[in-house]
Amino acid sequence: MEKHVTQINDETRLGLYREMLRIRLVEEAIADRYGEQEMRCPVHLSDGQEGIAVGACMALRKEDKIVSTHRSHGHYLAKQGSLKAMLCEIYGRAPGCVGGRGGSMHLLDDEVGVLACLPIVGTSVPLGVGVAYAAKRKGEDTVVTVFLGDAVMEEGVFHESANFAALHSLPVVFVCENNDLSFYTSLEVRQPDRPMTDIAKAHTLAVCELDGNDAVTVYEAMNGAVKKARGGGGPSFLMCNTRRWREHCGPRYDYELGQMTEQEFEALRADCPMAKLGAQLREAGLLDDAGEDALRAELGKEIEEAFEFARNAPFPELETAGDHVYA
Amino acid sequence: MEKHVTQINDETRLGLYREMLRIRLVEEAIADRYGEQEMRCPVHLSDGQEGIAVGACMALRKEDKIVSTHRSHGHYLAKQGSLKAMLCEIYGRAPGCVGGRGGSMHLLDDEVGVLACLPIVGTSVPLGVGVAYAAKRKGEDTVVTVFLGDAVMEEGVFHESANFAALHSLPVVFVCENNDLSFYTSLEVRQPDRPMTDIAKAHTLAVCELDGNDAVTVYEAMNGAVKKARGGGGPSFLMCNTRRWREHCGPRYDYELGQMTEQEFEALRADCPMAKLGAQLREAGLLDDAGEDALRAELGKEIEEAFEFARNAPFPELETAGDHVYA
Amino acid sequence: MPEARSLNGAEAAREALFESMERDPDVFMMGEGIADHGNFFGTTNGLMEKFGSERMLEMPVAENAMTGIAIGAAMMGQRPVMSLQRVEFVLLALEQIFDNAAKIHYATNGRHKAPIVIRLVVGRGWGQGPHHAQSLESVFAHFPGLKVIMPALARDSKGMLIAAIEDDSPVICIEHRWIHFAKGPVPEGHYVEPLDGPRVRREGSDVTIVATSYAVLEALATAEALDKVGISAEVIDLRVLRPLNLDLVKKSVAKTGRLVTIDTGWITCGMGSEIVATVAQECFSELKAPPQRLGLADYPTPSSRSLVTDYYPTPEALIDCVGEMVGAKSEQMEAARADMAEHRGGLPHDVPNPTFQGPF
Amino acid sequence: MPEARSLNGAEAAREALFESMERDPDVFMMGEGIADHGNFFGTTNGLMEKFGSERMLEMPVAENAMTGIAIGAAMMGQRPVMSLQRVEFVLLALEQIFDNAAKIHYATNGRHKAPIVIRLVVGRGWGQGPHHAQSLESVFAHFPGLKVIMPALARDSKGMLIAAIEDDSPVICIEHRWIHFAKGPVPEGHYVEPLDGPRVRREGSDVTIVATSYAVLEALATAEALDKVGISAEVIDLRVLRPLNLDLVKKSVAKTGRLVTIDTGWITCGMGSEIVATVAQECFSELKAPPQRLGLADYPTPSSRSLVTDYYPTPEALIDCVGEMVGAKSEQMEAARADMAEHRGGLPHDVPNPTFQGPF
Ligand SMILES: Cc1ncc(C[n+]2csc(CCOP(=O)(O)OP(=O)(O)O)c2C)c(N)n1
Ligand SMILES: Cc1ncc(C[n+]2csc(CCOP(=O)(O)OP(=O)(O)O)c2C)c(N)n1
Ligand SMILES: [Mg+2]
Ligand SMILES: [Mg+2]
Repeated sequence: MEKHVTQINDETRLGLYREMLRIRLVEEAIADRYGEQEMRCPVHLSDGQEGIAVGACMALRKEDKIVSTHRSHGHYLAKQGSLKAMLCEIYGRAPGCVGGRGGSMHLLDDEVGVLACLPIVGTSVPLGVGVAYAAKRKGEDTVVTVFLGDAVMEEGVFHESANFAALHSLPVVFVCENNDLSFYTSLEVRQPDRPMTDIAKAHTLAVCELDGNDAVTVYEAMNGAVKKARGGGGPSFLMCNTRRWREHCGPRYDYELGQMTEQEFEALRADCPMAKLGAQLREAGLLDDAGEDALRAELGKEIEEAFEFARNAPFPELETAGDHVYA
Repeated sequence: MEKHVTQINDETRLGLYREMLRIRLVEEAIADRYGEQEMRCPVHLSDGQEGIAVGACMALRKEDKIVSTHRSHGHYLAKQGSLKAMLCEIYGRAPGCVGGRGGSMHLLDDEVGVLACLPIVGTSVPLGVGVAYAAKRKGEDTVVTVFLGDAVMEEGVFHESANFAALHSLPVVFVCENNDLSFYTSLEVRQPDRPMTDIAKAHTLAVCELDGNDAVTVYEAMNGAVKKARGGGGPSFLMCNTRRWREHCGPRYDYELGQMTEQEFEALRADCPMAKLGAQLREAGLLDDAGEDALRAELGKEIEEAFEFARNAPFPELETAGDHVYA
Repeated sequence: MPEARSLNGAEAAREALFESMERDPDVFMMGEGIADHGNFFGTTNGLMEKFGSERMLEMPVAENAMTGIAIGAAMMGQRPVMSLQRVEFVLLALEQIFDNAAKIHYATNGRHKAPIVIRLVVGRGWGQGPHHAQSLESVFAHFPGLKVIMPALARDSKGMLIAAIEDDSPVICIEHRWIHFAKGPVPEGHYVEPLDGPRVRREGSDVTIVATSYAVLEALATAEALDKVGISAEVIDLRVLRPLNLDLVKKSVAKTGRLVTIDTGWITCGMGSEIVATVAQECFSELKAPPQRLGLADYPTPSSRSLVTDYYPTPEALIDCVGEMVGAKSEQMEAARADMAEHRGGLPHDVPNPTFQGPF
Repeated sequence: MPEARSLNGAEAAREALFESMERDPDVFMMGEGIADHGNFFGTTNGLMEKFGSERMLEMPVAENAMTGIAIGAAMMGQRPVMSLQRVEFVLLALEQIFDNAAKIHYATNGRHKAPIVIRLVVGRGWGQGPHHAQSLESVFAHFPGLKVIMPALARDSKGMLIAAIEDDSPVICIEHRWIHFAKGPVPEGHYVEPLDGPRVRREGSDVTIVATSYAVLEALATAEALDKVGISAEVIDLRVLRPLNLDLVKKSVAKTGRLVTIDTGWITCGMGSEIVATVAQECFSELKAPPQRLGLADYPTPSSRSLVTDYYPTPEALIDCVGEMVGAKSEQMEAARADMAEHRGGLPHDVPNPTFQGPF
């Protein structure tokens, strides 16, 4: 894929940092409170992977669309989905983004283009491609980003969808979050030993492999892919390597389950997308302890308020449970 | 893929020719008699594509297995499936290979390793891979050949199956008959512009693209792939370019439907796998008019007898229609 | 409503597609080989010439993504009409249909819609065999959120398909190949036959026959034969299988006290089970005799003509079933059978009418 | 038969897998994350250690090919036990299941067999939502050639799973998550609980309750409460949904004259429809009251606990239904309800018992 080196400005870099920190704090707060058993739905936390969500979504317009997976908090928040609506959804409350009908695995915020985050592996991929097809038909210049995990590359529907997107040169960017895992199973147990990007290339997607824990790199690559898509240049595939920190589903860190030693975990966690950008910002004099504290305080307040809101929000009325079966 | 140049001997070359001629004559006889409305099931004829069936199956042992598609007559016959059982099946008679239960799209001959020919596009692909997996588990040195059309490359299940075959280094040879068509739709309307072999390569299959209308080439490539598979070297993918001559389903030639002009059709038919090898054999002094006549007479007799047999065979008893629902 | 001519089901469906595409630029067709010389069983003649390949979208052979793409496009206001030559091809796409199409409106709390139509053809015909002749309507009808329709009359083939295309919910339209051959009056121009429930196609007082799709045509013919021997059958065309509105059926059973259902698919867990169960539950005291169900024999569809002789529910089976129910004399049943035989004019059992040239 | 200890359903299923793998080297497990720390809901503890990764085969996330591969291997004499954490994942593989697994024996005229077991877990639990809590047994039960089982008691979780693995036909085994928690006597060692049909779990004379899977446990508890107020319910555990043998149900209805079914899935075109239809057809004159069906509310499964309060069939709904059927007095029903409430000890409606720690 053509390399579009964007002169990334300080504001954007700070923005990336801020958004990562926001997602991190939200996920941590969810993890902290999960044991209260008030969030009665599965949660697939994404801390450790924020660089991708934030880098990719920063390159998008508000009108651009995204679709995502079971692990969608980061994407939803990075695309500026309403935090309150998300927490209400997880708490099963009426102001939840889908009124408590879906829980954490069915986030949505039409206002900002978060169209569908769905739990069945691969299921949202053709939806995203169909959205792009509609945009093309209507002559709109919307770009659709399809977030997917590495396991999605194993599902037939990915290939079918990529084939169609390439055939019709659709404005789609596939952003693959390769965290090496599906549940707790490594890539090497699931796919033959070759760069996954070969698959995308074979489908004639424009391909770029990058460090998903480097938000700036993701942002720059995404900028290129989005520009290409918007200009009618067709679909791209960004393979973003990363690691998730917590258990597949739930609040515990992976090492707490005995999936790895604490040392191994710490080594892994050392490659933190937030820490990485934070260090650069500090070096560049854009961030210091006071700035960080202020940011944390500001975000912490927002998050605290959103949790308060969600915990006090009404449950949906039982009588509405049967509404909207048919349009 | 490593090139295994086999010193192909005269006997084998003559054998290839004979088998092609046999398939050709069978398909022509089916087409001729189809209008009688006694073969009351769909038929997908394969004349024009015999080079692949024959070249591939000649490289297999009797114990080796094949699975195939809706267009399977050639594969079935080349693997030495019983002609009588096949015709009986098409005529819906009791001695049919599956007792008249399946018709032309459900051929099978366990004795010679024709395991499953099935009409749903792609459906037999994972079956073949599963058979290979069983062979590997049991330490058998059977090789499984999976015949597939170019449209199968669009179905997700192909990718899922190839991924697994590659991951476990299974003894599978995927033989893709690329006749450019699915129904009457060209490849270019269905897939982006790139060599289809890229897909197979991306799945780490050993890949070879070749002239499917050259039976000797197919045989040689197949020999290499089979040797590799049998030796534990894993799966291969042979992309064999060809064209079918008749309508997708039924007895008429494609031009008779107005899909192309008669001239275009004749140009296409000029690249005939049988004529190609025939000319070589004649040049090498291995075949002459008398030899050809003798061969045609011999095969014609066999085929005539088989038709006679099928047309006079009993229909299956109605009372048996409900047998074998459960094993 | 404009004047009616006589068209067959395929021509009627073609007019539905034509009218809908002409009226609404968001309507487009998608599928595999939808504009081939066979014209999708005669339902797409001339549409490619008229609307071009953008709106007659030839798709790769990939039903799962195709369905998801249709849903995604529909979420953005498009109205795709996806058409598959056999019901079975959509088995690859059931995850998209059951999880996304059926639930998207509900699971987004009413925010999204998926106004897609999926046309599926039941491949009854010569030697189609186990993988090409299934029907499966009750499988779709199990899922809240889907609408499931099976037109029988040519008028419905057009009017219900237009209604389906204009519906904001996903509609599965199952078309039996043999209704494509059957002629009936079809109004010109745009009109809608609402997806609101069954219709009484023939009034009667002794027994209620609830049939679907091609079985409606057979039931009507059989009802004539029964009538001649003094048995009066009411024939109800089920039409809409989900959401299922059985008011008319219950009313009819209240009158006749007897119920026979005819499934296009297998009986076990079929539509007939649902109808009989509902009637047993809600018309308990009105029933004069145990309700009966007809449908496919309980095994996969064999290919050979000799094996399918009584695989599909025959007029004879219906005569026997009704006759026994009303306590008819054996002479009556003989006479009705003879009448049906005459009506078919000696056609073999695997031929719906002389225009049929099978097998594809 | 060896002596029984008390195990929960998960431990019982684990023993079935252990025994089967130990006895027959052709048996192997396949699936996604089957040996993860959760041990597939506790049903695979220690199997990886004992049998190794060759026989605890971790698969790529590709359910359609996985199923086809299982069938292909089974054709060659292997006995794969494919296990998926949610029923929904298999929606991607229904073409393989309906066309190949179900039909291969029939369509090869008895030549091939597909002795596979597909274990599917119904994800009832906290906030699982629309894509993770479906059940779909009646969809599978529609297809001749499949066997479909739903064990309820721990003894069956083991014995029926062993029977399924030893069966030469493909078996769909639907396991409700909540039966994994329920304890009951389970014999040691190898034994088989035949896949031959329903069992009477409690005798009674006023009403026949046919329940499946977790609903059996609830029905038994409810029957106790009904008993205390003088209503005698016979509880039948359906166990085997295809092939469906309703002899015992008919016999029971002949005695009680009343029938209530409880579906694990949606009611429309569900198992209850089939059972009620068959009973209406074959026990017509024995029925004293209209048969009734309970099951899921007719919409997708919402996530929020407030929305599922009466989504699943509750003991209260069963008490009301039976009470009305037998003409019970309101005091009786009140008392039974109170008894059930006490029995649950104030647990919220979304918790099956105190060991349950949800949500995954
Ligand atoms: C079709 C399907 N199969 C299996 C699952 C179970 N499942 C949920 S998440 C998951 C892992 C997916 O891995 P990946 O796509 O890499 O995403 P990650 O969890 O690593 O973010 C699996 C197998 C599912 N939800 N859907
Ligand atoms: C899943 C599925 N989709 C569609 C069809 C209809 N169909 C039958 S054959 C065929 C064309 C397949 O083309 P290809 O695989 O290239 O084989 P060819 O006919 O060219 O030999 C199609 C689309 C089918 N049988 N199964
Ligand atoms: Mg992953
Ligand atoms: Mg082709």
